[in-house]
Amino acid sequence: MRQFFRGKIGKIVLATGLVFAAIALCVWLGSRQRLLPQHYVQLTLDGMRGGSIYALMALGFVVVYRVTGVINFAQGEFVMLGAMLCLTIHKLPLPLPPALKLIVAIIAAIVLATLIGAAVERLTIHPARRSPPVTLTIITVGVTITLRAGALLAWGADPYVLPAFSTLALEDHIFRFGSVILQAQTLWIWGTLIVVLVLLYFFLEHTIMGKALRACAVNQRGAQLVGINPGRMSMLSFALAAALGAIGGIVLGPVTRPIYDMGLMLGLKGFVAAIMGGLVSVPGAVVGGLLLGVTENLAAGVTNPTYKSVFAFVILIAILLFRPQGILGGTGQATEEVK
Amino acid sequence: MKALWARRNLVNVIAFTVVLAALGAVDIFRPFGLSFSALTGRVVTLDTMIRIGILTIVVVGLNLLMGYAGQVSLGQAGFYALGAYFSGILSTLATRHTILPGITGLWWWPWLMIVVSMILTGGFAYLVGKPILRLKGNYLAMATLGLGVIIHILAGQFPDITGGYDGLTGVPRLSIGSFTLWPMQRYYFLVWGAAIAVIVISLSLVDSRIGRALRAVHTSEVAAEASGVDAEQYKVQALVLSAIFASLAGSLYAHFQGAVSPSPFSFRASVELVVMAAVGGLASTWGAPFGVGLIYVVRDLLKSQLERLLNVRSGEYELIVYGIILVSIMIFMPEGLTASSVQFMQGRRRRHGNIEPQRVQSNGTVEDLGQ
Amino acid sequence: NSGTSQETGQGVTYKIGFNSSATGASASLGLPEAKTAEMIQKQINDQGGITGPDGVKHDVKIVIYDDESVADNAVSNVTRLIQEDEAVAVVSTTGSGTTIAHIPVCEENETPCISMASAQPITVNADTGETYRWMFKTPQTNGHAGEWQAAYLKATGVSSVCILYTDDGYGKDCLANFKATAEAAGLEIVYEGAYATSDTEFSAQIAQVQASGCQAVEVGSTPPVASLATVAVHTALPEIPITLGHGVCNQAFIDTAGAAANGTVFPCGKITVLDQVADSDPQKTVLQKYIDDYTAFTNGEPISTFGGHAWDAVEMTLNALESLNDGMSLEEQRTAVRDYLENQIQGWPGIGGVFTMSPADHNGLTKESLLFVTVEDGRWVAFPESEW
Amino acid sequence: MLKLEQVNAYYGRVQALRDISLEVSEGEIVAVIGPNGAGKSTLMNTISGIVSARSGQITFAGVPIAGCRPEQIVRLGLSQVPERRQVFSTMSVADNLVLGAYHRYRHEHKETIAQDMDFVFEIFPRLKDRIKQMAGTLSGGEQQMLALGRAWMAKPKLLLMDEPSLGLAPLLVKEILRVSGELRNQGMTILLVEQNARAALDLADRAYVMESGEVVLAGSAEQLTADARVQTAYLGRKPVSN
Amino acid sequence: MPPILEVKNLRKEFGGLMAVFDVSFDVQPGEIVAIIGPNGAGKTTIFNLLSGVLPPTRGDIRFDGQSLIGLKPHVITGLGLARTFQSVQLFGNMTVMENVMVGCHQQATYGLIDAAFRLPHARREEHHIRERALAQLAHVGLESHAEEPALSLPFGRQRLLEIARALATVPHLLLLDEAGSGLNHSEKAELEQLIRVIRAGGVTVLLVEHDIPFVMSLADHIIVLDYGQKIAEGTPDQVQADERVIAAYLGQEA
Ligand SMILES: Nc1ncnc2c1ncn2[C@@H]1O[C@H](COP(=O)(O)OP(=O)(O)OP(=O)(O)O)[C@@H](O)[C@H]1O
Ligand SMILES: Nc1ncnc2c1ncn2[C@@H]1O[C@H](COP(=O)(O)OP(=O)(O)OP(=O)(O)O)[C@@H](O)[C@H]1O
Ligand SMILES: [Mg+2]
Ligand SMILES: [Mg+2]
Repeated sequence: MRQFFRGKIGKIVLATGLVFAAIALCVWLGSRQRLLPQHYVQLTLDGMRGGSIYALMALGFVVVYRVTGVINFAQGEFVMLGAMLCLTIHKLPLPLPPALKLIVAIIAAIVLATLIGAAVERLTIHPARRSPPVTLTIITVGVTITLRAGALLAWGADPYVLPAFSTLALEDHIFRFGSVILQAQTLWIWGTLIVVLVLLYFFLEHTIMGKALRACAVNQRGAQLVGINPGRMSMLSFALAAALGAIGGIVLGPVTRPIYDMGLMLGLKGFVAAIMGGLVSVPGAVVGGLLLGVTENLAAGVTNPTYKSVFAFVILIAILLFRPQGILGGTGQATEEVK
Repeated sequence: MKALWARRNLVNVIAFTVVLAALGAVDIFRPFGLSFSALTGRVVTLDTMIRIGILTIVVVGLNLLMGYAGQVSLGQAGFYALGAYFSGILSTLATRHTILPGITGLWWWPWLMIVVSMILTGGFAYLVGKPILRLKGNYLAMATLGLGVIIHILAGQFPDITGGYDGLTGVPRLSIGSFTLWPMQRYYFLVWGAAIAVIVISLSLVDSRIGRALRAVHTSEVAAEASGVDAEQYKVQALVLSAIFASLAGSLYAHFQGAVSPSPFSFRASVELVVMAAVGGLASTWGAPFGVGLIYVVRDLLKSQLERLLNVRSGEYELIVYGIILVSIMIFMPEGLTASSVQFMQGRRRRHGNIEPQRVQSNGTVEDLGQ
Repeated sequence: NSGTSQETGQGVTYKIGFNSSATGASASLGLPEAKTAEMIQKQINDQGGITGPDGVKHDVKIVIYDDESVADNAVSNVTRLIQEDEAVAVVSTTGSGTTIAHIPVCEENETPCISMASAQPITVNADTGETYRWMFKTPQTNGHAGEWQAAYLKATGVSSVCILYTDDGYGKDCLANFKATAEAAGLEIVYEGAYATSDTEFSAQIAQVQASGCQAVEVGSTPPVASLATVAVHTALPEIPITLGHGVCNQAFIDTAGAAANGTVFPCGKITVLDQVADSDPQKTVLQKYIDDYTAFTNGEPISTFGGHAWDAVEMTLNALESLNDGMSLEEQRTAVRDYLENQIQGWPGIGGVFTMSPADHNGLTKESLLFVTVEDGRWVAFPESEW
Repeated sequence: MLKLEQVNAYYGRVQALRDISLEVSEGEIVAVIGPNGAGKSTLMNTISGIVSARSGQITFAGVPIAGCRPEQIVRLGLSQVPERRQVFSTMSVADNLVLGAYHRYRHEHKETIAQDMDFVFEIFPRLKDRIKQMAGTLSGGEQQMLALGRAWMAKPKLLLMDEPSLGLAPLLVKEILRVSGELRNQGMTILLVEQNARAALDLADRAYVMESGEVVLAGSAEQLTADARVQTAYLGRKPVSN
Repeated sequence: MPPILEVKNLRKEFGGLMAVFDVSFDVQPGEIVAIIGPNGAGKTTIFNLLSGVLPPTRGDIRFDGQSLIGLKPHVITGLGLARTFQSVQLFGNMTVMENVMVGCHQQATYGLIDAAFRLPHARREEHHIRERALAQLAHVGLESHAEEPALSLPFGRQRLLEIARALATVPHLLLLDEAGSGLNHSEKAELEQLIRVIRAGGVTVLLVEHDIPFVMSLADHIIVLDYGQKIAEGTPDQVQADERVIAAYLGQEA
């Protein structure tokens, strides 16, 4: 019996069983809350929206971790910078038609955030590149503190607004399917996630540059010996992560109200999503993000939403215990190899 | 060799104790009207010293876990919180809930509850540690992160028990018989007494069979197992011990503040504890008090001096500068305060020393041991 | 530490401790508070200090700290202010939890502390029900807000209500007070749901609101999440009435909630709706002056109620200090300030309302300190009981 | 092609190379032999830029390379089979090999690179069987093959091999010695460190003997094979006293 | 005499790959036995299975009559089976001495509490451990390096240190994985001598090695693997003459 569940088919049976059990539990709890089918649809849709943002965040973590072995705590701050820079540029009195103005603001914000990301790497990570990853990780904590306080100084403690992409106004276009609601911005978010995922996956897994980035984290000495410049790769990874963060912040901007400390919780959840995906896998990060978003929202919906974040972290621990290598993982990251 | 080591530790501990006792005595006897904070140019206050002492206890434990056993914890504030809340809740049972009404006047009840808190927290760490410590490296960090955040959130939830978001008030002062360990000048001795005890325990441990086993697990779990070390057991022991230390610190904190609320136990606090450990120097027991101290002193300096220097409101600037200082410390002292200053001094003395150790990575393996 | 007056008529410098959460989770509240304190410092300096009844002039120094919205820091800062900086009185701090943490420090050191947070347990010992000796607070309580909300809902014929609130000190206090007043008014609370300040979607709560079938929704949050929650409720249930607490009485709410804010109702401190306040109102001149001063000082930053709480606290303290003769010891000064606050703040028009303190009431405000408003076309409009 | 003059290198305060002067001409195979800890690997690492020389000149194909970073030196056409292999352990065998040709991707066709990969698989069919396996889970010898293959993929002008036969089965040792000769015939220059002194001297044109950081003997392979000291210490002609 | 180690139908699969395919062999006490075979034949995998680092897919391992299946590595070490690693696995954050002292871990019994409070019985045991460790270092000739960081030793010495650490566990059976690789001729001769001394001390030795002359002169008994399967077994002379072994491993002129 135990043997069976260790085997491949056994595992699939077990997993399917668990999923069905979870769904059954969900429906049972939901019925106690008197939820109707459309509510489940709504919860799932909204969970996927939140999850998409977690996924974008998680991708940023993955990119930096894969290359440098560093957990970049500053990832959340790049999200904040993306949103803040974008809305600030958008508010400038540029003589442009509104749509173009928004596009200009978006591009400029991404470029700026990317440059900031690269500068952060040059100024803080590069000088300490010979130090162990723990030290570098702590450096990113310092960077986080400085960036957030700088944002508070620059933008104050009040929330701002970024117009929805479809309407170019605060009020977004809303699609209604019966009582199920879908905001146009949600489609933008999903679209962005798909485009980013495809591009990033192609870049990291199928170009020599992507492999070189990966090689740096695996064995820096080895990387140098085949002609890779780890310093440049490290800068590239931070710049890329900053860009990803900024993109996330910008598409999220219209559905939230950007504020100087928005990076904090988003960063944490994005991190959780990245871990759920195995910390090095691009598709894993996306699945992790979506799964986190949907399950936490469903769990909150059928029980008590007060504990939404608790659910998120319980899911994290459960996944770590049962699949430490991440949902899609199989890389054996969590085990040591002996020769 | 061995005897020398032990003696050096003893000398350090005595020197450390004497200096701290002298500092504390200054504030009690106030020779020439001199107070502790006057000694430090009003930068470091006694309040700060006590907080440093309390967090030193947590960080010594974290150091054992991270620096020696190599198991990162991003949720240590959770154990710290458990200590504070257990102590807070249990020692106010009578006043808040009229459970065990007789205990209100008993001086030993809070002390007993400190021990109970340590046992409860240690037990909890054991229960969660068993499965979680099968995970390696960052995965453990993540799991502890989750735990820490969950504890933090739950601490704000049940107003009847935890006091909810506003927290629990009325935690009594500690006393021995009729001798109350308050005002602060007295509490200072209690806290630092506990901190030094914890340091001594940690020093002894590190230099023992257990300490070696932990360090071995850190570098190569397989090789440690092959040498007869039960890696899992020692990792759990390290986690439990660090949790017990954190719990003790939490209890001392609760009786110091007189109130416990969730805000000091957030994820941010856990990260800050790791920062303190790293600033002091991982795998160095003495790193703990100095790491915690440095962080506090920097912050207090900024608080009291920045306004004067830049003529700005502290707030944001304080944090900006703090972040920059933190980054600089880690760039210039990547192995932390203690290791870096030791290297600095040895660089002077040891002109013709032996071979310098190779660059050892955080996990203790040489950088290029990639098979 | 007694100072002696000199021939020039210049007495000791009074220090007022000031601690707020200028950064961290409560920064949007604490930052305007800190700025208000700076502004008052500048005004005093410009005036050349304050003068006591004996004609002796005193410089006043407001020592300003930031506690980063963390209880530990609040305790440290207040301890430092009392013991190191030797402040006569301390104004601290932005949050309820953070204030409650430093109550023992104020009480043990016998120093008057005025909080800018609203929770009941700040001035009243929750266990004994007694008013603390040294603790005061200036904001209107959520209890006052709750009275307005309950009365309104009752008047409009609502019988069952859902409460959505933030999982933080403010939200929890809203919940507690609203629940108490609403139930007292005979309303049925059919659903309570919390969310985090960082949440961006509320489908779980909305689904449960829909399932519970309540007739009105009360939102107890501050922006930005208050705006998001309001938008979410409005989008899913466009017809349902929404009441909010006085935490949304700042421009940020209207700016960030957009059209969803229209038609929402809530009580507000008069500062945010000055144009709705009658000229005869005793607060009118004070409010006008504060708004003008603050706008000038910060180069046009939006005013907020929270800055007003700081203003009340510091100005009260200044009034108390002005009543002191020179030559008192620090302990005497502290006691005198405390006594003044407790007994002499009578019918005192401030930003938060007209204060009348007493030994049993260290807040001194009533429901009338708030004004009931609604939002029309992105503007606040007074919504007196007669129009309900 | 490669020339070292008076090179000194240190680990901290310990001197690992003392006034090393050495030359490798184009098309040669030069061997370096010496006991454990003699500094052979340090020499290799100094040439490839991993350890920086404190003083002295290193020129490669006329370019001074002392002080250059390893990745710059690789681009000049110098590639190393490092001690301890340094494979990318969590990447597949194929990715490891592809990365060997990293600096060639800019100006060479993918097809040529693919052909070189076929060459590696021809020599080491085992690697082809394991093409998707992660390098870290390969057996020790398989990893050594991978390290060799990766270095070949760089198509260097000068190949540095640090103990290429380490952990390889006897048949394969022969094979890589044969391949080394073949590569030399195709115009590659090789600098080789080997514990298996006999095989090294059989293959090499010239050789150096290092002891405690210094070159103590140099000469043609025949000269050294005939040298009495070399015979006792490295070739085991006389039984070793104990 | 009963064999000290009995391996029966041992199998290990990695995914679809049979790294070890139904291998059986015995080791008699006091013998020096060598396992040889081409790269990737499964030699290290067998060591990993014996020492409990990897669980076998099927098969049985009996050590001193007791089955090792399902036991954790440290338990197996405690039973008296020690090993070294093909890629040296030293504790880089410790001195040479401390590395060996870790090997003595199970020679002491004092626990966390005893250590924390430096109880007398802990001190006594600690003293004992030091002496033992020093003796082991002397055994392999590293006593003069006792206080140096382990990784500053040259590679060859690191192998010796690993052997000392393994010996410190007081094994009955010692597994050496390519202990001679990276050593030059004279160093190999010293190693050979050391192994003989170890055996003379009553320890059975099982080793993996690619250096044919070294193996042939040292081993009493040789097992040859190819593609995970045992293809030959016997005395050095028998094995050297085996056709399959020559084809798969030794090559014609060896
Ligand atoms: N990273 C390092 N840090 C300190 N000392 C080192 C380091 N690497 C090597 N050494 C020392 O430098 C000297 C030369 O070492 P090197 O590795 O170059 O020798 P080698 O000739 O390659 O020996 P082997 O045959 O064992 O590979 C040795 O004494 C060694 O201990
Ligand atoms: N974790 C693993 N996953 C997949 N394959 C593995 C794993 N570990 C080992 N292998 C494969 O199993 C085979 C046997 O490996 P093993 O390390 O036992 O070889 P070996 O006989 O020790 O070889 P060498 O002489 O090169 O050290 C190899 O082909 C190797 O690639
Ligand atoms: Mg070498
Ligand atoms: Mg092997």
